[in-house]
Amino acid sequence: MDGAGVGIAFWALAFVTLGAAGGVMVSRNLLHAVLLLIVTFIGVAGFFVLLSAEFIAMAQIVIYVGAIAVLMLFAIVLTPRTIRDNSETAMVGPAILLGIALGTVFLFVIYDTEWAVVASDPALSAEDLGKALLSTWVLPFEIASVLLTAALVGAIMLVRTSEEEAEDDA
Amino acid sequence: MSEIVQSEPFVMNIGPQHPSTHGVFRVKATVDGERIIDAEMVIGYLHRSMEKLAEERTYTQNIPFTDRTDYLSSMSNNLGYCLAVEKLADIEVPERGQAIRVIMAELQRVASHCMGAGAFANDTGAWQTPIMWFMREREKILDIFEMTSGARLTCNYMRIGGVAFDLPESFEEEVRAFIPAMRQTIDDGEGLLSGNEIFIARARNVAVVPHEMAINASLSGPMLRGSGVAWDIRKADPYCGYEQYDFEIPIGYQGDAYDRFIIRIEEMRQSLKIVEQALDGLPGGPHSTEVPLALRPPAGEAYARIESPRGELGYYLVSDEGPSPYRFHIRPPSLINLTVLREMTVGGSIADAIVALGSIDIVVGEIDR
Amino acid sequence: MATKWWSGAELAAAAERLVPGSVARTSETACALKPESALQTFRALRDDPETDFVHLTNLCAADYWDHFEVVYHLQSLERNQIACAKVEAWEREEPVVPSVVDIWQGAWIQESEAYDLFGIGFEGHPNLTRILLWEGYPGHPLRKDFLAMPGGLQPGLNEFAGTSAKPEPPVHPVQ
Amino acid sequence: MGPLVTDHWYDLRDLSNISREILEGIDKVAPSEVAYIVAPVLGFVAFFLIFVLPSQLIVGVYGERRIIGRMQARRGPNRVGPFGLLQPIADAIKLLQKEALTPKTADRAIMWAAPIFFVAPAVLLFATIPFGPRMIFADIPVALIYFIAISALPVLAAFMAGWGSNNKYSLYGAMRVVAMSVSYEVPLVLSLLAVVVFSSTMSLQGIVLFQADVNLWLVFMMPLAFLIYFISVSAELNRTPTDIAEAESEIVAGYLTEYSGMKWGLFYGMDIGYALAASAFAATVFLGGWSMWGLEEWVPPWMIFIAKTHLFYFVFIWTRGTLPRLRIDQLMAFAWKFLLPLAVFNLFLVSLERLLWVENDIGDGIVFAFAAGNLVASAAAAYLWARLLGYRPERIPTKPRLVREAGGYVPVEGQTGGGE
Repeated sequence: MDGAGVGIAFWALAFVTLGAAGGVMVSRNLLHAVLLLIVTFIGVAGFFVLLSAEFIAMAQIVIYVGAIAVLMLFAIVLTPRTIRDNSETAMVGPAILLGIALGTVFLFVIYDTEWAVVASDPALSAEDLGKALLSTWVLPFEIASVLLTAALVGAIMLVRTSEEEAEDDA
Repeated sequence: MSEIVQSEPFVMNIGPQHPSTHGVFRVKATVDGERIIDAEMVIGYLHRSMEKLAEERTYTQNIPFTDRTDYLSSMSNNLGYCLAVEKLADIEVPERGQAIRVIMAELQRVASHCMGAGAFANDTGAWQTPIMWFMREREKILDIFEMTSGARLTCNYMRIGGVAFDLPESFEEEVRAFIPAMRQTIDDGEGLLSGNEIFIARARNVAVVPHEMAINASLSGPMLRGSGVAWDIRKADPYCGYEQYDFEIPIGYQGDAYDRFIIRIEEMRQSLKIVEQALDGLPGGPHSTEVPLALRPPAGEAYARIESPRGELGYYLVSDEGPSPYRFHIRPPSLINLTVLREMTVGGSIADAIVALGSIDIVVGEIDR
Repeated sequence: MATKWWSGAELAAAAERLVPGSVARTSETACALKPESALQTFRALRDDPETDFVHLTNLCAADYWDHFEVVYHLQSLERNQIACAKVEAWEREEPVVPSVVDIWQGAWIQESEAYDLFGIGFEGHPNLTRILLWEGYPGHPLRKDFLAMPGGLQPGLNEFAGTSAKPEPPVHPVQ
Repeated sequence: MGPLVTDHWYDLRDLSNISREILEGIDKVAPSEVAYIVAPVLGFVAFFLIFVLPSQLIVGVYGERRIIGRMQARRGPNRVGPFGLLQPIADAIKLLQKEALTPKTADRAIMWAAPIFFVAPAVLLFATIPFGPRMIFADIPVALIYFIAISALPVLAAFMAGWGSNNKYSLYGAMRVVAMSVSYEVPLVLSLLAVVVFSSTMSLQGIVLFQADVNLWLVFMMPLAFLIYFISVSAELNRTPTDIAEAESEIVAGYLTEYSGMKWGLFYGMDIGYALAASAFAATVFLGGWSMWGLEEWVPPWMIFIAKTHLFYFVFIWTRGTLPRLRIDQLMAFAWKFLLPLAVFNLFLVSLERLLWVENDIGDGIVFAFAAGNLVASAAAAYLWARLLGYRPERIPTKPRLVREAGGYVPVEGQTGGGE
């Protein structure tokens, strides 16, 4: 992906994503924060498209926007009214300090490593990803699936109504 | 809900402006998620206090009131009131008058059930299609009413002692042309809905009223017959010569919304059968007896009842030899059928509550009088 | 085959047989029961297989100036017979009648309506509130003296004459 | 398969020739940036003329109302313009000049943003759908996942609308739309996975070419996947029989209760846009896209494609006109207990056949045998699984009992009225 359009697209996306990320921290209403977080996720997916890694961009949207954002929305909607506003907490001071510390670490890491700028972008097609996943990386893939299944079963057990209550629901 | 996922119930108003409360009727439902914990009905939005007004008008002047209580079956209301006054004043109605009354009451039942069954299909979600078919046929009935009585909805056609005017000439062939088309529409409507799995899933086992509760809660009409109780005033206490006609009463299996729907559909077919038999044997002679305008029935009380499309419609009249009734009470079948609304809706979801309300087939004019 | 309409006397006989001394007055079409033993009589009428009045079709009230009457039309589906029973409440300000809600659940709405429009208290009624009118409504509309204008004038027909006063309370119609 | 279409600009069978000629002309004359900007504009205008105008306006708004009208024994719009064809424009103008209310207690920002967030993905969905051999906006290799990803966005917009309106009915609509879309996403993805496994490519152009090569549409190859796709998509789009998010009879208008004016108009218009996008996607994946067993050499391919889309869209209209609506818990149970196992079974069956086909290197004819086998296997699986879940339709009497005499309770003897 190169040419004039990419530059424009990159800066526009960067502006949108960082703006939304800032909005997440600043916004009073928790729900506004989650929606801005969704805009950030979409912005990050846009970056993946710019890096011509379409599969990961689509995966990003499906997983983050499609599932995790909905999960967060449900979490917020189900919490009672009082906890829902992003109000002032005493933790603002230490939070800013921690933020600055993390920021410096990231900046140092970015400047320290020299990025191997790839001459032509490798055709990372879904097929190679699939083959890689099921050949060299098959172990983490299986472990991840077992983990997800366990989480699924756990969730169901958590919410399952007890036996006799389930009877009168049917 | 299990003890981990805690959600506190809140009150939700279904009505008075709501697409499927069949008029200005409100259900204050306490809801926990989708399940209804408590349902309390709020009525009275359409209360015109007819019973007070009727005490200041003569017996004949009260007839237009009865059109406006159950505005979906004005002929049946007129018939009920006239029977009560005739019983009070001991007036004989000629043969032809009774046959015309039967034809009109049964046509009105078909028109009312068209509305009831169609609205019920709307509540389960078959949006507008079945009700449009039924409405197309109901229009023909209303045209027939307009041809005979001059009005489509509030006909004011029956008088004490018979009917206001005799049947126009083209009445018979108009009705005979209408009956096969109506039968075809009933089959279409039933074919579209009764066998449909989604309709069965939405209506079967929903809002079940066991027969003991139905009798104890003094329900009547399709509500009572839905629970398997074979009680129809046209058979139990025949009026206007119903004993001459051969027809059956449909009764249900377990008193759920689905049974009440198929009963209303079947009742339409039976009514068409009665209309045909009445038309075949239409006797000649006068259509009504002469009754003085300011009728003064002897002192006493009388209670007469008919099988209106919604149930047992009764009129309790007390006369003190004055020109106007001393006490005029209407037994509203829709209101009394609502006694079991709480038992039907509590425990189910909001969607079931709407289906339950649709299966009772209420008319708010009759509830609030 | 038609419904057998019980006369006042027949109902009085059945009531006396089931609960002796429960009948106050009988008239040609109805039989008035004593309020104190009314509940017991109604329960007996419902449970006795011979009378079998399981279906309370109609319950309404009537105001006869000197007393209120609550009219019950009881019906048996199996035996296809109907009878009319009454309970009278003589005090004008606070008329109280025993509530039959625990005998027939169908009475719940009809008694609330009678309370709403006539002001008859039904003791033993689970939630006796006004259903048709709103809570703060002054007075009970269906009472005879509700719309009485000053000077005892009554709106209405008055023999089609002008607005002469309506005759004083009529002779008791049900005798 | 040789080049279907010549490169001359006048060859209307593939409209991309014209746009390529225009862009090359501009390149000769102006700097490259101008062509860069003209290309999307040109593409959008072409797309609007051949797809949005006939489908969205004529078939979507006008056609649906007329067809449903005819199903309900009434005429449908025929007053505005010849045969009522200008009805959609009249609606739009009416909605534009209506006031878009925002309740005082509503969350203004979210309620304002919801329609925008709802409209954007509707147009994005058409980016990867092939209209012709070379007529495609963006032939990316992951087109299928692109469709699934973008179709998750309107769910969030609907939730924003429902939550922002701060009204009990809207809250119900929002919760229902999210709950239902999440649980119908899984069977949808699994049924499309079966398509990918069989045609071994995720690019929609690749799937269409695969179906043209094998001369068999995937709808005949895997009828179960097609059925599951149809049910899941109608659930995602809130079309009857699964339109419980805007169930008129229960929760007034669901998450659209507080919307009026053009905000509501956007939701209404884009509902049809999504339905058309889903139909276009189904036409591409299951009904062979623009290929029609060789007919595409004579008839322009994009006409074939649009005809198939409208055919599929008619099925949506048909179900909307006739079927009643399911309850939320029945829908959930149906998705998890019935559709999901069948989707997994279908995926297993198709991958087995694919393995058989590729390993032993049999010719393309075997595909028809697979199609027949799949049809039987799918029917058997669906029937047995329904029986397993306790679904006995025949024990539900659809006629009441007829009695001649009036009397008390008539007990039900013999077959009970019970059953699932």
